[in-house]
Amino acid sequence: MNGDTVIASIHGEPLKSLPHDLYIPPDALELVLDAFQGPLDLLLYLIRRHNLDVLDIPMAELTRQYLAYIELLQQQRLELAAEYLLMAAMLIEIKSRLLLPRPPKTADEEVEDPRAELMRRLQEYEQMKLAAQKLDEMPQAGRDFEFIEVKVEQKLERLPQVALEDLKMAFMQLLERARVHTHHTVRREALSVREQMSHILRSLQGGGFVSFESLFDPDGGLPRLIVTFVAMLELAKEYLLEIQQHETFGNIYVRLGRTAI
Amino acid sequence: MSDSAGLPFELQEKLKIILETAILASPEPLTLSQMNLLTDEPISRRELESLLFEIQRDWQNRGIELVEVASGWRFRARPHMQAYLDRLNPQKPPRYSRAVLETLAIIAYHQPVTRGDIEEIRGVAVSSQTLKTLESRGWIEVIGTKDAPGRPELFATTKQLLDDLNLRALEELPSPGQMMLEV
Amino acid sequence: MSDSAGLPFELQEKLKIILETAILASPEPLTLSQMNLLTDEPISRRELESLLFEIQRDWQNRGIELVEVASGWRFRARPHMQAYLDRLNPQKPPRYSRAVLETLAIIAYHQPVTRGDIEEIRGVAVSSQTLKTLESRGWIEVIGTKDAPGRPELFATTKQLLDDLNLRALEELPSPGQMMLEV
Repeated sequence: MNGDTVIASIHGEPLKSLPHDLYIPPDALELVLDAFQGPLDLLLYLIRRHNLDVLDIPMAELTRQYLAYIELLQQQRLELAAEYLLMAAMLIEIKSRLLLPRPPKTADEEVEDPRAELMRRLQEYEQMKLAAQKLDEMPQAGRDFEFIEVKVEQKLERLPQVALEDLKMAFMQLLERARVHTHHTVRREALSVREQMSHILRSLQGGGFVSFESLFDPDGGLPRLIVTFVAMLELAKEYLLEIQQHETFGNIYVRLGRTAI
Repeated sequence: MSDSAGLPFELQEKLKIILETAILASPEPLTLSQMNLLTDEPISRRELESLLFEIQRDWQNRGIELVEVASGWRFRARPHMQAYLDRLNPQKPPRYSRAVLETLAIIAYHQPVTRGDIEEIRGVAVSSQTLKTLESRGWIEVIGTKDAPGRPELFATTKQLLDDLNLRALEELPSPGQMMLEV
Repeated sequence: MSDSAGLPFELQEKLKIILETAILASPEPLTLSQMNLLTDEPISRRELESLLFEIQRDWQNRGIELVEVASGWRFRARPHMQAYLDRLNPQKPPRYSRAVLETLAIIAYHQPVTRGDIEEIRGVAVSSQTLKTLESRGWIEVIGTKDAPGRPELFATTKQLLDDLNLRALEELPSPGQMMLEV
């Protein structure tokens, strides 16, 4: 291998030769660059890479490979998180405990495997690592599908509603005030006459003459006829109506008073 | 007849589904040129519009409609659905001022009345805005002028008011005599 | 057979249109109790669900579908339409980093957890940025503090996460137990 060829660049530092005596295939460097999620992730990588059994880890082998990586990373002056060094110490500790002679087993006491805690953690981490991948593979709103939201037209102007109660209250307040100002009396006109007055004025809006009879609604019953007649008289009194009869017993015509047009 | 009849039926149906989905999923109105990105083969503007008209027809009896607005095509809730949508998002309904309500009450109970009549009963001036509010709501109207100096306009209430109050006739307004007893 | 068969056909059709419109127009999933506000007469939960199933059927060959998620019912574009929608909006949202995804997985499967719990499982420190990313997406939230020194905050996932993954409940997440066997 040509020592001058840059084979990789780690954090901007050119890497010109592969370190010797490492069980690291050249492509593993890319993974180093890719940055592991932490020492557990690195250990899992080594275990999977070399078909080691996560439930029966050969500690000597794993420790050697792990330390080799750490050494490589340190040679490249990569800033190592303290967790990596802590893990290295832990691996060495487990390895050395395995080398020590085991105390004789007692009948009711299981001797704990020094690797047990590490294996539990590796399993737990791997489980979450896979869970993360599965979560990422699940269809996700905004990335893999869109939610539908149909715009509602800019809100129609909301009009205030008036209830009968509101009108009644407003009028009651007026009556109250009227009672206080005794010089001013609010009389209630016969409503139906008032309404009929408005009705007649409205039906004369055209301005022309209308026959007297046509203003009456015979189907409305006698009270209605009387109310209409009274309303007409009331309007005539206020010069809002002009009533004409050209001959005795002739047709009577009605139109808006000239002032009411 | 539809102009998109030129396209094979299968393709038409497929394009309609894609267009409908894209317009529904788009937060902004979709332009015809954006829609052109959705078809694998280029299709003419006429064919595109004809597909849109067909989608419009498909939705014609639904609560949502496809409309063309200045910046493209979009779906929107039909205005008459607003009442239902409001139930999900109840807002405090706006209210009329006391001046508006009292003016309306006076016109209802004393019609036909002039502005002067209203002012006399209320004891304060009636602003033009108050009358305009009631007029534009369709609740009062001018039905003539009074034979008096200045020929003041006469106001009366409309059938619209009765409809909106759910009354058949003005007689059904609560009588103020009764109200006095309740006071 | 449909359970809403109990309702008169006319009413069924009217309610379906109102429900469809309201769900389409709602920015958030609609709950059954919100839907109850939309009917003038109260209808049973079974009738309501049966109407929703019918709407689901009406849409079965279209590009959008009615789905039930954790916080209610909503429409979504079917995932196979995404390829078309992406043509209109080629900017894909960035994928989350492994740190973010692993943190999310730990919170989802071990909730409620403290930051310390997450760090123990991952074997490395969890950056504040990672948690902030998930919080601002609305996928995790602090639901309390642990009764331990320093009273660390307890994190849990939100309904929003389930909604965004088109799930109704946490149980619908792939089981981590199954994953154990694969190890």
